[in-house]
Amino acid sequence: MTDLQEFRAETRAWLEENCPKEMRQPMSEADVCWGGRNWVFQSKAQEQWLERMAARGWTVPTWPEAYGGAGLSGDEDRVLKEEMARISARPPLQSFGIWMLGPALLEFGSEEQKRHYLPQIARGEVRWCQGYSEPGAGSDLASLQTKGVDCGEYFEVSGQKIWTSYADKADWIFCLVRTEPEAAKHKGISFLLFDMTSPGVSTSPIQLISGSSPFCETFFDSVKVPKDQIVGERGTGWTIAKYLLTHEREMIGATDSALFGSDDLVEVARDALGVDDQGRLDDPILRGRIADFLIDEIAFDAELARAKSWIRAGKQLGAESATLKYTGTELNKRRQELIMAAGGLAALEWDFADAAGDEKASLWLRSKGNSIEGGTSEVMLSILSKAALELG
Amino acid sequence: MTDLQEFRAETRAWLEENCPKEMRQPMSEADVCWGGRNWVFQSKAQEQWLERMAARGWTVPTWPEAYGGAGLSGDEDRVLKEEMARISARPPLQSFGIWMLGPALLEFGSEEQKRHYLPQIARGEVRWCQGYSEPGAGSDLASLQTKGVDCGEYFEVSGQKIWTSYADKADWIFCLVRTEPEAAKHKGISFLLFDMTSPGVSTSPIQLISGSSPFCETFFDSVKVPKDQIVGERGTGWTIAKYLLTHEREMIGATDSALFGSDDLVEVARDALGVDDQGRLDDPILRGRIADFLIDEIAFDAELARAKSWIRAGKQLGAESATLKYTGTELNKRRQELIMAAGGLAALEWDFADAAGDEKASLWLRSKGNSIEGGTSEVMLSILSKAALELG
Amino acid sequence: MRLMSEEQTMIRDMAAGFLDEKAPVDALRKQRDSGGGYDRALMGEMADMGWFGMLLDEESGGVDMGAEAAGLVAEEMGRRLSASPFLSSGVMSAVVLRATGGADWAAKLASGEAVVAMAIDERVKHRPDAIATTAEKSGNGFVLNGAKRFVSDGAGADRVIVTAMTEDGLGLFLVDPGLEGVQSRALKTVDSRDAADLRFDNVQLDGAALLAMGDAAQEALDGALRVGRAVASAEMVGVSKEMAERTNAYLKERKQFGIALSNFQALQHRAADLYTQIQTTDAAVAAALRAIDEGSDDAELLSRVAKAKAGKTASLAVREALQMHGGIGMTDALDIGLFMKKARACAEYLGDGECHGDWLLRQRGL
Amino acid sequence: MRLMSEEQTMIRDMAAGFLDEKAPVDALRKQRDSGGGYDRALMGEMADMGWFGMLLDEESGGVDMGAEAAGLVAEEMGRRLSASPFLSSGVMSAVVLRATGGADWAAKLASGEAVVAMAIDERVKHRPDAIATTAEKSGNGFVLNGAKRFVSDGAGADRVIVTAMTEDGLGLFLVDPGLEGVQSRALKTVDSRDAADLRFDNVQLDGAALLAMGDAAQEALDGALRVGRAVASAEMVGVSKEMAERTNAYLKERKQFGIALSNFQALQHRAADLYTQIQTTDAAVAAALRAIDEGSDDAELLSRVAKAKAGKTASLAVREALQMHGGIGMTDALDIGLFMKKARACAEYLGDGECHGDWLLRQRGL
Repeated sequence: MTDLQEFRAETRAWLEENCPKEMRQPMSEADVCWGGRNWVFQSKAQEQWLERMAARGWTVPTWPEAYGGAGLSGDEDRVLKEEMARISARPPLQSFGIWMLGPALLEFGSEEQKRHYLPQIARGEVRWCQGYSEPGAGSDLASLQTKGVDCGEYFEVSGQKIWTSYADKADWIFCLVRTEPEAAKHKGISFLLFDMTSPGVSTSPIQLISGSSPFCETFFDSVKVPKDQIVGERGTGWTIAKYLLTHEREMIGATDSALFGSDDLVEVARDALGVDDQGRLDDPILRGRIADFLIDEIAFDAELARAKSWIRAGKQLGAESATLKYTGTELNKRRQELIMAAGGLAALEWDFADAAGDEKASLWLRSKGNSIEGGTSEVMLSILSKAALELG
Repeated sequence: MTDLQEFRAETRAWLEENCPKEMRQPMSEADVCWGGRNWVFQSKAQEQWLERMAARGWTVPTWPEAYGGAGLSGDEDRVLKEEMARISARPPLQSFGIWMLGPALLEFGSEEQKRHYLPQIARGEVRWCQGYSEPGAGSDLASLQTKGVDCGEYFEVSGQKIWTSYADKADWIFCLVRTEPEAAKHKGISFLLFDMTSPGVSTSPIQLISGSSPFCETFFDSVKVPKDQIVGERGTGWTIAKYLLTHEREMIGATDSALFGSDDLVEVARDALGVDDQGRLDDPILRGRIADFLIDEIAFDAELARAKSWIRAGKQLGAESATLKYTGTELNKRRQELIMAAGGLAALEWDFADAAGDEKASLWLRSKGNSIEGGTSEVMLSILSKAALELG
Repeated sequence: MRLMSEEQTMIRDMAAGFLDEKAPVDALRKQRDSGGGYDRALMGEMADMGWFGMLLDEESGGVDMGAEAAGLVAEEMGRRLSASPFLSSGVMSAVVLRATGGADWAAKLASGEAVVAMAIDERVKHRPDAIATTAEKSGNGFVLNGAKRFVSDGAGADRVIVTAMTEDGLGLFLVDPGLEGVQSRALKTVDSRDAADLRFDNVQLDGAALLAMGDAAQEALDGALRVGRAVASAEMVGVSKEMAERTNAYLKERKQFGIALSNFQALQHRAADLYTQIQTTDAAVAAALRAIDEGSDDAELLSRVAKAKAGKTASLAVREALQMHGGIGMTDALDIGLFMKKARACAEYLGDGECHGDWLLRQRGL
Repeated sequence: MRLMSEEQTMIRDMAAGFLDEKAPVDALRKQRDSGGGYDRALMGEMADMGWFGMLLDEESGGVDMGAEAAGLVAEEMGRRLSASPFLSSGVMSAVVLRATGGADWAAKLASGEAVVAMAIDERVKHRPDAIATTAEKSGNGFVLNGAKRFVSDGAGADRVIVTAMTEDGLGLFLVDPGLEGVQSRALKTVDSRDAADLRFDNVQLDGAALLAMGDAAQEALDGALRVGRAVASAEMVGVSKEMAERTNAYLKERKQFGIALSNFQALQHRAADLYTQIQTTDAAVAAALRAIDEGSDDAELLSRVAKAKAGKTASLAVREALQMHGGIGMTDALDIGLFMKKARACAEYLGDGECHGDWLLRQRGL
């Protein structure tokens, strides 16, 4: 038996023993465990599951043990995921700390910062949010205006962020702030961490066209941020942000694509429209549009699988991540348009004031943001034309 | 009876009497009468028809009588066209002189030029070609390099033109030439007329991807052009060219659109693919693409009809001509793609060396030039974004 | 009948002025937040301006101005998302009642005293010929059984024109939704307008409820659908133009990377392409409205092409508007979402591109 | 079987080097101007390199490298429009002969001594299951009647594998086109390659002509189509990449209005969109080739998706190449027209997006 086979056997046994029955069921948005100071566990099982996994370092399996992880190799991590999937085990913890801040600290943080912040993330003790976008700085993120004035011991941060997911629920924020007003646009930004309960921080949720949302506007009015809460050097925040944006892009591009295509779309179409006497969807022209979409989607699934295999092999995706982001989000918009068309008049029934977010109309409207958040499709195309094609 | 009704009755009687039977049949490319010094009439009927119509001024019905026309009003002209269509009468004469040079001279020519050149055009005595594009000046036509050096009595013209239709068959050319090398790009161009038998003129036909073509490359090697053969002032050639380009654009956009859509496409599809037991085209997905196309095409037909009614009402089309050019040519490309798809494997049978130009493959390949000639689709969109939307 | 261009300008300007004041986008937003539907008092004012009688003759209290006039009003409504039962009651039901001699209810709807809705659809896609609802003869009257879906303005309607199969073919019935056996379920819809699902369980109708039967019924229904499609298309042209204009204004105003978005050629070309689509659609819709007023044979074809094309164009216009506005376009605080929702509902209602494209090909023997 | 990445690089580089020298685009142009088809001597050299035996085992003179290897070669052929009966003889016929034990002819085609074509299509669109051709039993042999259209490399083939219906279901027959009753009409085609229409009038086949019957025949045919689709897709990826690269180079070089076309954002975005389409297609084709080599259940689905997607992408690539090159792209002197013609023929051959999209939906019960 190879080491990996051994690892698989052990993992399987441990999961079998430790994963509560309730945590082996399909999960909706409402079942996600985000952790944090004010977290109220949905159930005893949810709490146990987090504790047991965190104790083993398996909330962040590839992070070093010193920082709350388990130091697993890429192969071991894959085995763990496969074994969890085998029993439909839910992820014990999700958070922007795991997805975003963690990788940034591992790459750019000081040893003290890693030892201080990472274990809190791994154990789900502190919930983080991300303060990047501003009302005047969308695609041109580097033009952000939130300023951090050097006051000796601390920066005094003032300004406004937008699109801060769960800012109203988060404990801490990692935030891009202009600390060097004299420097060139990209060189004056620092990457700061601070407590959302600091005096001067306030948040306000944003209502989307698809209904309520986790997004907030976040306001900073002379918030004091101690200087040891900067990640990397002063003025290097843009480098860290770019690193994370690429990371985020891959995640967004990869969202919502089931291998070998849209069961949801196919099901909606069959249920809503029925089939004719030849067993074909009884809206012959819409049927053609669906076929056209499925071809593009299955091809994209192949591309996504290839990208994942590259990542497993330790390859940097580079420009390919912009391709995935662009293609994946544009496809999802098409999928949702087709679902609405297939749903027809019935899909128009929808209550904005009471939208739960999983109705056809909510998903359709929400999908329109996919090609804006995490870098617009236009920005992706510009990146590709420069990075991959060397045009302009 | 109104004057117009009277005109209609007279016209109908005259046409009935004077239009030869042979000239009342559908016409192919090969049946066009272009006229000119070296023209060989296809038949006695073709010659008679031209003579009779020219004598009445009806080869150019709206031109003033003094210049070989009949001075018809817009309404009378429409009636004449309707009455000709009623008996399927062929146009007695087609030429770039009628379409392009005539309108330019009427607008910008001197009285002498009008009296000299226009009647020759009206009677089909001189065949003209148009010398605009150059290898280095495509969409950016104003950057043309063919130069006309001022030599006192005459300009000495040297350079190269491309896409000169029928240059190898034409008697004279109207040509854009840079006569003011010091002036700004758009202000240094003059509009010259000269004989294609002048020493120093040579032509070479261009083979297109769709087979042989009427296009030529045309070379000028120190061609002497007397100074009275300039239209308008020196350096105003660009104004005249722009006037004609708008004119040409409307014609190209209007080409190839039959009212209420593609009988050719519908027929090809039915013949090639057959219908299923429900009477529907037996390629359900292609059927949907055809439906989608027909909707766009019929809508465009309505737009074209509207534009024509505006022209009859004496309105300038302005930016609308760019819309027609863009939409009409892009639609024709789609139509030809669909015809090829419907024709399937059978449509692939085609002999490049022996292409007659009316095969499916020839029409398909030729259509690709529609969105390039007369101003590319990209140029149309740029014109519209500035002229109609005031962007940028 | 054919409007002079000064008449057109006058109708358009009056509609624009009135709606700017009384029914701008904010009015729909407020209506939505207080439960949807429309303002009945405002409808009365619209009726006072003659809008609900544009397709009725003077005996029925109408002003007989034709489909082109209705299209002009609808386009202005589309620009402002103005909510009213104009299309259902003032256009489609009016056409049915005019054709079938229902002059009393015609007069009531023309004056704004009553709302008459059309109950046509039974499936999730528009298939006006797929009718499972039946009306069986019973004495002097009929017994109605069946169900209709997504009856536009059906929740607040005083009467509903129902399509049902009789032993003599298609029947059109004017049904009081207050009758015993009628169940009405008001729907919350994506465009925040009035709509309802209706069920009929052994509803007893007296003889007077029958508006028309057989060929006459089919002709009246076809006429209403034809005008309805063309006027709905005009409303979508209004949506498209408004979205394109707002977007172009935003492109000029919004700066990224130090310059206005309107300087980015990729956006310029997309905006210009959208402009050409809107121009083409505008022409197709105008042709359909005119063909209807002229009683041309092409009216059926053109009204279907107009509906299909206007749906595609409005969808493109709202998608481009949202994408070009970026994140802020996703917020409910901006209006783009409201236009997007309207465009979707309007594209679906009375048949989408697939529906009419299929008809077009069948006509051609394909 | 699975190629290592160094093996892939080696195959690709060898193919590129060989074809650059022996079969660049100019070779196709010359071949076209002298009547079309391919150079049989050159085919011999390709066979010497093992290309025609990639899908055959060693007993048949093959090198057994699999579909992935064939795809690499095909992609390089697509980049240069290299003409040879690689796909028809070296790939599809080889797969049939391997599955049906036709080792002698397999060896001949592997060595380049013979060309074996596939006669599958009878309609203008690819419908391999619509077979009107019949083979009736007669003594030890069969009598073949029917017609096949657009047999790729059929004019110069030494043998043709013909699909025909027998009383025991589908039959695959190895037919000598020189037999009495076989009429072959060589076609001039848009891509200037070898193709023929074949007619069979009471053609007497001996028993040895039967390669397989019933399920075995169906399986062999399906296998050949599957590999054929994936390899043809790889060829279209080559066409697409070549067109995109040439176009991007042209954009950098060509100036309009004083600056290089590559600075126009509208063109940048279109070029980038095309790039993403090619990336996606490349991945889909690679997945199909690999699934075939791994004997995966997904191979059928993936090979159809690859074919549909590659056809769409190649069509986009050649259209964008032509439009972005402008007028000069319309001249035969430039190569774009040749690539456009190839892309069209290749998209049609073995089924287009409509064909495979329809299959996909039927699989899903739609």
